[in-house]
Amino acid sequence: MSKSTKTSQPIFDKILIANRGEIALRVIRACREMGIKSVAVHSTADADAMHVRMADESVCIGPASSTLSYLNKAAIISACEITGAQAVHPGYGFLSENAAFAQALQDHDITFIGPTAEHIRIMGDKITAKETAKALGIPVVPGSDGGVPDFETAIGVAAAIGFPVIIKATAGGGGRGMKVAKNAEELEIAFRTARSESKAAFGNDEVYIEKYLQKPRHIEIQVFGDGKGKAVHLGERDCSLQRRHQKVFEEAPGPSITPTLRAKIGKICADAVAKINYIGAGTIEFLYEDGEFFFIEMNTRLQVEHPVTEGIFGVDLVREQIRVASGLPLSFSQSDLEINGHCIEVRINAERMPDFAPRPGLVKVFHAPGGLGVRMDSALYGGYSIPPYYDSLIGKLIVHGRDRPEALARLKRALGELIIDGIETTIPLFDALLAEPDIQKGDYNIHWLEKWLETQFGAG
Amino acid sequence: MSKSTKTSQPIFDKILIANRGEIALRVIRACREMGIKSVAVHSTADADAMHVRMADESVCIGPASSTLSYLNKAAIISACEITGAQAVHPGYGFLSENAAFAQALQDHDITFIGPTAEHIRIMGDKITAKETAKALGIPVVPGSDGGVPDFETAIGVAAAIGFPVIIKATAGGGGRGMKVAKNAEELEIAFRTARSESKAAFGNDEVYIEKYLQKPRHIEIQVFGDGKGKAVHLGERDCSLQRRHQKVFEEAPGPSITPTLRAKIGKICADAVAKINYIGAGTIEFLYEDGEFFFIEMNTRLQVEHPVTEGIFGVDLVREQIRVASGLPLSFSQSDLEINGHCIEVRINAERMPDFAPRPGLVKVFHAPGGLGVRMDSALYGGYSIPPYYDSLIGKLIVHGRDRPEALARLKRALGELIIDGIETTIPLFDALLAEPDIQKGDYNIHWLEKWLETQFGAG
Amino acid sequence: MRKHSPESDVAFIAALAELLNKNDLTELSVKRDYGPDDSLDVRVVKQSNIVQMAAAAPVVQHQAAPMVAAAASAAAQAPLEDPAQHPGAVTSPMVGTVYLSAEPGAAAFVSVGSTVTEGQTVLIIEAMKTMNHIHAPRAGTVKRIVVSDGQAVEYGAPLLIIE
Amino acid sequence: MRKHSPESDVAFIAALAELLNKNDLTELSVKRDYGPDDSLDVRVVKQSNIVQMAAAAPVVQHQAAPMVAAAASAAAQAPLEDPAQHPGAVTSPMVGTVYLSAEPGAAAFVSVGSTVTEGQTVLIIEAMKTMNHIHAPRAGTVKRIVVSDGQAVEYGAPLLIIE
Repeated sequence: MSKSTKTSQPIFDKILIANRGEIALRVIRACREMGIKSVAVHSTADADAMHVRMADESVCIGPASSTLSYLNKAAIISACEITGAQAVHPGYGFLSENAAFAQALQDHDITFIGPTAEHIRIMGDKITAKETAKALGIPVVPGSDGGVPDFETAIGVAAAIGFPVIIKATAGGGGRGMKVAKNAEELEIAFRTARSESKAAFGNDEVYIEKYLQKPRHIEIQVFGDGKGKAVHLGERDCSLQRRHQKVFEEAPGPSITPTLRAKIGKICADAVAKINYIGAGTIEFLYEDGEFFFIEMNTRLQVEHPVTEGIFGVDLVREQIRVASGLPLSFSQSDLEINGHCIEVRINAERMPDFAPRPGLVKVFHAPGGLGVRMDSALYGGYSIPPYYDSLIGKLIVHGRDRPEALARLKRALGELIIDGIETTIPLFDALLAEPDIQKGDYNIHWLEKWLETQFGAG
Repeated sequence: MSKSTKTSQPIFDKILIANRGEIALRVIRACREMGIKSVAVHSTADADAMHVRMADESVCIGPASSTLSYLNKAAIISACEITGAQAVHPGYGFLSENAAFAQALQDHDITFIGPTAEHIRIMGDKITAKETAKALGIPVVPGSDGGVPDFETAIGVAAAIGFPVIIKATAGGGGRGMKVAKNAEELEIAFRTARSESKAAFGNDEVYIEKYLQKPRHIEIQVFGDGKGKAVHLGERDCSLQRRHQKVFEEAPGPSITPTLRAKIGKICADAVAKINYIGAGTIEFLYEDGEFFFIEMNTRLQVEHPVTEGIFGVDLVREQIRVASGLPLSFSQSDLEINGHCIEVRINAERMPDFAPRPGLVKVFHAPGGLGVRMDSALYGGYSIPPYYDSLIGKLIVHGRDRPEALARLKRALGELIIDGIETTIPLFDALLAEPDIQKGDYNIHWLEKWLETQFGAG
Repeated sequence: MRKHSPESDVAFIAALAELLNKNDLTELSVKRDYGPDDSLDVRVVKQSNIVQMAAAAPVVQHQAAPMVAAAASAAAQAPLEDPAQHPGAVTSPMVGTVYLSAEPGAAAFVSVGSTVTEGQTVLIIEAMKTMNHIHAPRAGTVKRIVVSDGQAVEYGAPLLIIE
Repeated sequence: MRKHSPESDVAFIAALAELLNKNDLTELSVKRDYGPDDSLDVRVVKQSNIVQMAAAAPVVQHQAAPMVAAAASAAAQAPLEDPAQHPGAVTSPMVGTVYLSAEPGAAAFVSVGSTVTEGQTVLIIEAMKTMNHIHAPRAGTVKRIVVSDGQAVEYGAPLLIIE
């Protein structure tokens, strides 16, 4: 990275952050470094929260319930009006992918730091998102494009997409009517069984066929658009280690992704968002297996795990979001973006192991790890009481190393230094994971963690 | 950086750290990441210190006085013997540049993680250091090479080295007998005055002539040798902001150093240390003015400010010290070393402003800054009582940015987050420095800080 | 006269300590007269605030630091000190701008000393270009008006006190 | 009227102190009037060590974390708990290895119950291949030998107790 970060053009004077916790702090930090005033909004339960303490101004927007506070569009817009904030950063979660909120801000002449309401809407709907992705040249899971009337058609579809395939009930759900076939012989039985099961379960025997992924990884591509037809990608993150679709450990670059693969899928994604004049940060999520990517969804916001991308590229994604939202061009081009080392993030949640039951409460002592290659993003402080009303994510520990082994060693070292006394956290989970050969080798997929938890504790 | 950090060769099992405070922690962190056990030594005053808590083992080696503890060679060697430590990392200060200690360790078959006793000895003596530097092709301050008998010789010397020059008493010191001449006319008067002043002050009128540096910067080059004739340089650090020869603010790359200059002086330094089979980390300090470098001294150890070099090159210098001390080759070659962004370190001392009086005592609350590009190296924790017996350095805040303005903005932001409650620190100094246009522009020299302090507070 | 034994005193004091802990109290004083010559005077203290001290500390740190600014600004926007704790306080149900009269130049809805009936409009809060009438939650006398005309208020900010 | 004995008062106060600790209290005051001429006034205070608590916390954090190992290992090398505080403790003036006898197989310099004179060698500490004789700082009886033969000791570690 060598481009200047200086801007001569005027940018916002004041930004309101419609969020809480570590991501609100993250945005306040970027604002402060850009010389922009920040306004925190908070519920009555968060009056003592770190984001309120760190912001230049704060406004209480409602009671503890997030429906009445952090999701309260009118209160947030009023808070902009009374403080004179010209833009709103939504963070992740809450209103970050709420098209109506983006629209309402626009109607009030307040800039939403994120994509247009239209893009949020398109990507917020599973079906239009998939159609749009397909139309933009993003690979989706190949399948029959609707019901398959008979076995002859099924054989044709399966041959076209390649085995194994999965047969699913059009009316189905919950695993019923779903059959996997590894070859043509299995397909015949599977097709008939699936149809009869579907008939029995849903009163409708229509089935469709899709490629079956056995051990896919969750690979997501970070994209960034300037809203004027230019866009770049910032490589991938491997977020396969999930429990009940909640990511717990993310890394970049992905242990299974080669530079060629990265360049190829990255270009597809960057071109796609450029084509629709996408503005700001976005993440295109894929299932990845055997060198192929299959679109899951697009998140039209900053991701929790964005720091691993920041770490390997040395860029500040929130600063970049604010820049493009204010009309400035991207501060980097694709050729500026070079990967430097390896980054891993672990999510520290206020949860009891091994059942992940939320454990809010008083943090008596908080001591962040220090030294080379360690980044801690957390809104904790000694004496802070974690309220029980919100997400249990209380911190993200991000480490950077010259390569993956160095990053893993650093993660282990940093976890040993991190002290969060008074509550139970997911720290022991990561201590245990780091002892696993599969984790050390980077050999895991989206099923790995739940299987491991089951083996270790008899519970997913 | 792309070289692998994996080592298949055996390295030390256990290292003793003959130091305290943040640098002891720094070494323990490197040990932990390399899977090496660490032994902390400590005085009775440091029983509760963080380095004792963090090490795998600890040995009390003496009473509070450092002469009887951290400088107690016999106690440290005994501590190696009773714990089975195979190597000693001396940190900086204390025994780090003590040739007798390096020798004593060698005599006891314990590896000193640093250069040979011989190299320490050569560079520890001002005169042999300068002679060695000169012989190795390192530029030194040009001058008359001894006494100048008459004005005609003086004119010749001055013409050869270029004006301005300074005339100094051979027997002198403390500024007496010192005269600056900007041109030939001034030289005549200056020469005669210096001689008569020298005669009056020291009873000896012999004077010598040197090039006079008006507003030099303190620029130091980081070198690293493998002890087998290979060496690299890791660019420069600008440490011009000093008070009473104590550095307070360091940055890399130096705002005044061009890539061409860096490559040139860097190669000279790397070649010089390669020629003498230097092993480990070393720093060659220069005064720098108008594109020219003049040798001051060489530090044969890790510097306090090494993290700014680590930041821009993405390497771990302590890991590298341990590697080469164990006989492994350097993990990087000159061509691997590419500068990435800009790094600044500020030294947080337990000192009262503006007179820098030491202020040890109880740290009631310690809260480290977090987020992107922030590194905190500190042995503080909430409830720690800083003992009055040692150095007042209690932490180093290091920030990294894509460029200097980004690093400066990040420094300001991080200083605002850092909380050390209960004692006075130098944090307000940096808040004030960051508001200075000269600091923002990088326009300072070795006199700047003392002049600024005088202007601000009427005291240097 | 039966004297109380030290054992029973200890049990009594232990019960008090437990009570203190269970109820998160910080101090408990008891004077018990068992008889003319038999009294017990107990004071049990727990310096809790260990953590609050730590918690509060970040705010008082740097004089010029942004945290103070945040705290100060929050305080300026919502004077939550006294009036909010008052049992007669009417607090703001929304974020917005207060108007004490129906239109510029018109008489204020209420002033100190006014008698109000339940449901009577006491002021207006503008939020998202909408004028929201704030009604008296109960009948009484306006003892104090905490906000001024045109002032921005956050959720929960005290507006006026009716007793 | 039976007066309370000092012994029972001490027991009472000890019970209060225990109670204070068990309940994490910081202060406890009791005034007990047993009768006209018989009253007891006790105040038990514990300097809450707010900071020590915080300070101590890092050590107790992760069960498996290295900090515990460090603490444990330090403790193992130097049992500083009781003997070091003992007024009769002889502590190690250096880091090294303790030998209780002049050479392997020889009789120990002293054993528990030995009477020693001031300056008498009580054990040897080997440091840097040198055998350092440790002398009794005063005459007395060896009450306890804290170290064992061949044990490594750090500076200040208690060696034996002479009374």
